[in-house]
Amino acid sequence: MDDLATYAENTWCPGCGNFGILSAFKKAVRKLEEKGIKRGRIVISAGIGCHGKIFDYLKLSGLYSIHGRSMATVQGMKIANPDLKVVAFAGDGDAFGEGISHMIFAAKRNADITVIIHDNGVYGLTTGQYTPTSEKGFKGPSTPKGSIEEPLNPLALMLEAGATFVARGFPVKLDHLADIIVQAIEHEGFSFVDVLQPCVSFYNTYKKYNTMVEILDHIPADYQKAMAVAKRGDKLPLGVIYKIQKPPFHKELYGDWNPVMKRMSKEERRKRILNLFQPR
Amino acid sequence: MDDLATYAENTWCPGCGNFGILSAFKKAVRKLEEKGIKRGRIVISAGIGCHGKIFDYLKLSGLYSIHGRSMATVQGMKIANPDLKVVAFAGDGDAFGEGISHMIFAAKRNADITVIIHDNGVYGLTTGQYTPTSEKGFKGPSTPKGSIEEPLNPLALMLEAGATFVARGFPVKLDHLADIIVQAIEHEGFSFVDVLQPCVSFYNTYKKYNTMVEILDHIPADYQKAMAVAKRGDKLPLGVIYKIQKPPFHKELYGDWNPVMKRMSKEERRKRILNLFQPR
Amino acid sequence: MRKDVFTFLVGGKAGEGVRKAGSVAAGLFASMKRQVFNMDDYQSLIKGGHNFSIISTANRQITSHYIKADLVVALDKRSYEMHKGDLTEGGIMVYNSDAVGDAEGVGVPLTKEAKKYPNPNLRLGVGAVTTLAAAIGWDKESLKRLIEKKYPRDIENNIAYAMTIYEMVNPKIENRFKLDDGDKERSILSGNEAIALGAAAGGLDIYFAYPMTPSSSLLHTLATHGGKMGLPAVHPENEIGVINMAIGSVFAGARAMVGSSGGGFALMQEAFSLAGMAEAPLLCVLGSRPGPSTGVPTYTAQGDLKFAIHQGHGEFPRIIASPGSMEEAFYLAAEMLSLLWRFQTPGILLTEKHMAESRMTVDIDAEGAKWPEPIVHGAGEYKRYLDTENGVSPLLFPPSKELIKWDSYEHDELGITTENPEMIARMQEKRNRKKKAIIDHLKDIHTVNMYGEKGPVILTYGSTTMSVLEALKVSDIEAMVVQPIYLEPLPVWELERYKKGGVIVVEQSCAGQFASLLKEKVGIEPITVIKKYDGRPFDPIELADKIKGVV
Amino acid sequence: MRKDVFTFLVGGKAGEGVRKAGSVAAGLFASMKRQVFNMDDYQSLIKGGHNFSIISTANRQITSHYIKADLVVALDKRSYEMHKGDLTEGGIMVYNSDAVGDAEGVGVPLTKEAKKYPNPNLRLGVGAVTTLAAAIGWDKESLKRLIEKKYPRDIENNIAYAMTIYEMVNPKIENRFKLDDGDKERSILSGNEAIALGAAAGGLDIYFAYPMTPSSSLLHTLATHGGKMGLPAVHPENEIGVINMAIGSVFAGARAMVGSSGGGFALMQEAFSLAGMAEAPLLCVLGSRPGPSTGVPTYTAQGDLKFAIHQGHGEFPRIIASPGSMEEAFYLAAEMLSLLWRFQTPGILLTEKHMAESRMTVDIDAEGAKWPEPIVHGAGEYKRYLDTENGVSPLLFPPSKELIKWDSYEHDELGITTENPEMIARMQEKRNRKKKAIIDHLKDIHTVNMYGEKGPVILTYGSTTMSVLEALKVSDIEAMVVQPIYLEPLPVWELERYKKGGVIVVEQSCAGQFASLLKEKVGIEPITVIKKYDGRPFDPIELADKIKGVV
Ligand SMILES: Cc1ncc(C[n+]2csc(CCOP(=O)(O)OP(=O)(O)O)c2C)c(N)n1
Ligand SMILES: Cc1ncc(C[n+]2csc(CCOP(=O)(O)OP(=O)(O)O)c2C)c(N)n1
Ligand code: SF4
Ligand code: SF4
Ligand SMILES: [Mg+2]
Ligand SMILES: [Mg+2]
Repeated sequence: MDDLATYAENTWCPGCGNFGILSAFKKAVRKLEEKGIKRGRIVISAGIGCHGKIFDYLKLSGLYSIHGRSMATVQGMKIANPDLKVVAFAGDGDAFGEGISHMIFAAKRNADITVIIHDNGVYGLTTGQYTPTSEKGFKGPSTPKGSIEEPLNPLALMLEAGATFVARGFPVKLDHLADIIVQAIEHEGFSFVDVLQPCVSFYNTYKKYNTMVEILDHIPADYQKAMAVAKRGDKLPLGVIYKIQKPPFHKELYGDWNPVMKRMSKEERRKRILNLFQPR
Repeated sequence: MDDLATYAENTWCPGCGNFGILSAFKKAVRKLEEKGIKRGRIVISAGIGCHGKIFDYLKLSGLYSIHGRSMATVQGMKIANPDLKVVAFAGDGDAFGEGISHMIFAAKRNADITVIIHDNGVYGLTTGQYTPTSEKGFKGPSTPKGSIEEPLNPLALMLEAGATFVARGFPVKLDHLADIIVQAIEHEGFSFVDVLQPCVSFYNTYKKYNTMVEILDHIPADYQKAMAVAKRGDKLPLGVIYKIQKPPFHKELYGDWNPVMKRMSKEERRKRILNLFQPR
Repeated sequence: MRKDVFTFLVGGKAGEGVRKAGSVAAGLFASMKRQVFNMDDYQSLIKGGHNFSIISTANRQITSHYIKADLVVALDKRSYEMHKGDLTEGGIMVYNSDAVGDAEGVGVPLTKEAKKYPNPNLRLGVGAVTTLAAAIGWDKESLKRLIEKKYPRDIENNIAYAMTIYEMVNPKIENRFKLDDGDKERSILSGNEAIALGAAAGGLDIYFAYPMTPSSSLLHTLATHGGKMGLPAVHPENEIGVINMAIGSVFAGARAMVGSSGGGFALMQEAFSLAGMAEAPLLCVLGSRPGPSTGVPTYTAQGDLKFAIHQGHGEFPRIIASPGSMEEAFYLAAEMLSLLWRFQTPGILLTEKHMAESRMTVDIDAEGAKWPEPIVHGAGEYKRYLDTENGVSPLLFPPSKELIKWDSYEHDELGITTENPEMIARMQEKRNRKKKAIIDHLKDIHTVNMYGEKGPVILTYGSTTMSVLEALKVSDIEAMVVQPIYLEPLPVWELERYKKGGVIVVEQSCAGQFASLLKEKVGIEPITVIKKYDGRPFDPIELADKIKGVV
Repeated sequence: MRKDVFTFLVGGKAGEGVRKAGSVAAGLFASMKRQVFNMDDYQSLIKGGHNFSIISTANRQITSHYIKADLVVALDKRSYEMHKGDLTEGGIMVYNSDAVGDAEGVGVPLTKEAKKYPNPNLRLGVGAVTTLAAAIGWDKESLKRLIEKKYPRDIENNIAYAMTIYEMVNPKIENRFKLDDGDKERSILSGNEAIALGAAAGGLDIYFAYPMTPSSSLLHTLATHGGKMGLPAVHPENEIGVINMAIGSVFAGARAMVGSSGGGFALMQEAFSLAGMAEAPLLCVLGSRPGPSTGVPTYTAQGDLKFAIHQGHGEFPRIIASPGSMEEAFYLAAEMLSLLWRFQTPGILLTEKHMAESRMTVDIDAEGAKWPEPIVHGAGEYKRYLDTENGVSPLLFPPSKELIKWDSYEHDELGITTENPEMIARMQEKRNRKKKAIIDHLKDIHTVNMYGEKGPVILTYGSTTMSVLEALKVSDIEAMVVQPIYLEPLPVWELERYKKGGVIVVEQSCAGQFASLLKEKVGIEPITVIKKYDGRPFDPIELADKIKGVV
């Protein structure tokens, strides 16, 4: 058992793409530690689904949230104590079905959080229904004749919503993915990492992805180019697709305040309240 | 009182852009009638907000829904009885704050509904807070120092989500708006109409819009061009920005079935159930 | 203790075909015209872990599985360890010797043999079924026919594998258990299947749901079979989309149903209240699992009772009912649809994982299902919220020349928004009167099941009813079981007679919500509340012991 | 009937400065060291319609406005028509003759004069305040100072307008009402302001909300003033974002609060249950308005009581309390924060529009507010869900070397997900024990207000308490008023003594939820339930008559 593991029994299917995400994430945490970010400052959350189990497997503090809300959860953590580095793990169903409003707004307001999508194109834990990112025609128990909806493009949608860091990874390219995660967590602002995660039980995409992925050798020059990369259909480019600097939400909200670490004393707080009480 | 009006007292602020939307919509209904669509077949819904009051003012059947859900409501109506023409009125807060998930998925699945956004960049009825489409810096009671978020671009977002009909109107250009609405309702699939609606009480944009709007003389040739039009910052092009044909959701779901109008007799239904009961 | 029950347990990892084997075993007994009860215990994972399926069978109605099994087939070591103590007297443990090694019982190299074919793991379940067939004296020919029918994918290999295992296991356990044939062959339905079919028989037009255990199988059943009945099943973006679409469809005239579990249901509350205000008859199925929050997704509990009863802000009537058997689930789904359409208000069919997913032989006559007969508008000017004596206004659906306005705001009779104090009060009263009308109606129909004639009174509800009935049967306890089918409005008029005397309450809740409901609404003060809240349904023998401890 | 109260009513269209004039009038009385109660009646619209603001003042604590006014200023015709019957004996109607035409009372051309300046409509409120000043004998100089202070925008024109109106109206109503000065100048707070400040005084770190009447003003107050107290207010995309962010912030150590009304609250239920499972102390403010659904947004009701008590699926303890005055709202907000942090569970501060938005003079000492003192982890290995005697586990916040895991699934002591039956049962019991601990604690603190010493017992709660107290005062009725501050757990131990005898219940609900709660939990069977459910708060005189009708 390594020092980033808990005693929780791992119950992912053998061969699941989640194992690679777990390994890459641990690697990333170690690299961040080398760069001086103590692991106690890295705080996580997760939605409900196969992906969410990563929460139990990681020896990192955090809150195991509910389906579709981990990105709201970590926004709250960050605003409460901006000294924390917060990471939300989310499923594709989780993030783009149940939780899409939080995704779009986290991007829009440039919340300083990292969201890692275990994008397997399927509701894994509930036995394989189609999700917002499933191909049209996908056969699952709620669509026995094939899904009748076009998939969303997560990268393009996040770019459109205002994400300041957008990347795509693939667990088979483990070091590459780990490197993306390091950059995502280091980035000040909303970092979105879409991980192409094969689900061996319901949607085994190893072969398909292995032939389609292609590691980018540089970050596309601008938004337009990033969008073009995000929308490529022939290939699945991997790497950081977009990255710009903008003030993050919590700084726009209260500058260098910290609600938890700089909390006022009872006395100070009450002195200030008294001012507001003066009969006006 | 005209024949499309109810006895409900109109309580919009004098000068509100909603009056123009109401007039344009009535015009559109009359035009549709001329084209053979009986008004009893046009069924409406609305969210909660100033915009929603249009529900009470229109002598058309429908369901006055809750905040952010009118586009889900009308999807249900359409699936239940595809003979109906369904229209959802929504506010910008309504559609892009509370209800954004339904908007994106209605577009994605090409639900055969028309959504008309009374886009005033403000939560009107709750006294002027910033909304998802408010400019950064907008001062409202929840952002007394100015909003700290960038606005969403509704047209671009809907294009990205898969809308098959996207248009922008302006109530001052009343006939033009009415014409857009006619086209939107006639379009088979998801029709999105963003109406630039000045709110004289909290965000009076008449002047600004009057100088910025520009009527398109043709529908942009393709998706890329539509996107470029949607994102123009110098001008606010008016008209249909995008329009393609795709099978609507309900037809993909059940072909030419109609759950309400073709409902099976009790006997027929039970005969079919018996088959499913056979010990297997 | 009577010994009229035979119990088969198959345990293994998820992905080894355990649940499938259980369902084949249940079918096997049913094909012998016996009755069965099948409970699947599985974890929230897709492969690995520990699953088991228990099938108890008898030549009478049997309403629970039994933990102690006559025949256990352990496909992996964990199952062996976990269930080796769960054998009845004379029970046999058959285990996969490749996974367990050397141990007490009958070892069979299930994996080694399976490895001779592709997808060996999927084969193990076939081995379990084969073992069962041998143990109850089936010959190879019969077994072969069963395998052909139930494991049609890759038939050849399945049969070959089954025959090999049969040869190995038969000499050791051959015909060890003699099971008589029963009276007739019955269908086997899970609670969710019963609800799906019952609602369909009761006139359902459309189903909306977002997957959530233990209600997903309702969606899957209707997605698979709904089309044949002209009944589409729609899986939208989230639960809020689900219920708002459903309400829209009700406006358009569709008899709609939605389903979820606690968390998804919580998200539907705002629109549940909309249905109350708009007077939309909407049937909601709430399948409970241990909470709060995500809780224990694949297990059972009755912790949502008061949550269900008090759904939605503001005041409006609602009907909440919970079936006490799979058969009742069928009829009740139809009856609820009818009731809700009669009174135009939302309602909840409350079940638990144990009801929703356990499976049982049933005797159902679809003709017995109710069919909605709502009050519809005749001629003349239409007013959606016509203020009638019992509060119920006639319905009319688009397209129509009349104006049909449903409203989430307080409104006048036409459905136009109002802030007028008299109108507000009047409409509050109108909706409140519907509650009275519902109670009056319930007084005329069957709302409480009573079993037994004498002995102490045991009050219970939902799937726990089945556990109680089986416990009484197995231990020959004489008692009266009283099960309110309707929980809101609670049939106080039927229950009041149990106010005096030592009533026992049995439920699957830690807080004792059912007991507290009975105390609050009826004034019943039980002498004991037998509770279980570890996610597992009661075992009849364990429960019988608890009951005997009290009486 | 005693006549120690003076009531001023100003009515007009939204956008004519009615509410502002009401609040200036309230401030005017407060500056005379008098006490006031101010209720605004406004519709769900921005301009037009009919608004009115009533301010009743006395030289004693006054806990309600009165419908019948001594001085009415009607800015438009509708106000004139609506309130002309609402004059006390000797009361004066002053009306805007430009809008009303010729009528009984004192006509003043408020509009015509206003039109001499820009934005004439906004000016009308100044005219109303001027009229009041004249009627109670203020001289021009004092009026000028008041206008300067309260209408600082466009001061010159406001003063000029006020002086003109004063000249016109003074001769007709000069000094008609003599009001004594009172004992001391007090602040005026709405219930929402009191909660905002009370929570701040009680250690609040952050507030999250999405606007919804009648809770929006909590958001507005904290958005405006929170910064000065180091207390940010965040307005996210929707209520689900609100509560999940808030729970995230609690995990990070922040004392967080959220606020909404019924519909928005319904959307928060799923996460409310998460707070129960994760044991997150989260304070929620639920401001009620008439429901169900969108209902009547800008009016008042107490229809969410049971909905609040039964929030969230599954079983977990929660604390629900409702303040009976603005002052109590202040202290209770702080006390609730402390309690929730002590017991680590979510809770609801339940108010109504009448509490949230009405305004009243208060005497508050911030030092009296509680400040959270949660149990924190000392040294050694940390276990988030340490199974302690009373169920409460020590807290620890990141960043930390220790592992801090909060979980929405059922979990073990460390916070790792579990499906183990023993652990599930143990954790259910742990949380259930907290309920006992909460009750034990409540038994030691003040949980029920009692007013009066003899006479019949009147049970009420929330803002209705204020109506009842004022009704008794104005009609000299001798009665005992009993108001549970805590509603869940309900202080049964305090209320049991009222089981016998003719108790009267007063509440603003059609279904009589409070009465039913008292019956169910305490066994109190009231002789009468006085209800009001038209969206309007009780008028003390009307209520007094109803009470007298019973006693
Ligand atoms: C509100 C709510 N609705 C539904 C569920 C049931 N549920 C649990 S996991 C899941 C889907 C998970 O899919 P995804 O997010 O893609 O994760 P994966 O399992 O594929 O990793 C669903 C629908 C839930 N837990 N909560
Ligand atoms: C669930 C819920 N949350 C909040 C509200 C309160 N509310 C009513 S209208 C409204 C905003 C309306 O803004 P918008 O949709 O832009 O409509 P507008 O008034 O500008 O036309 C809000 C937040 C509500 N009714 N329901
Ligand atoms: S079901 Fe798919 S996503 Fe879930 S653990 Fe198995 S392989 Fe992985
Ligand atoms: S507040 Fe704005 S949107 Fe609402 S009615 Fe007035 S002008 Fe129109
Ligand atoms: Mg997935
Ligand atoms: Mg708006």
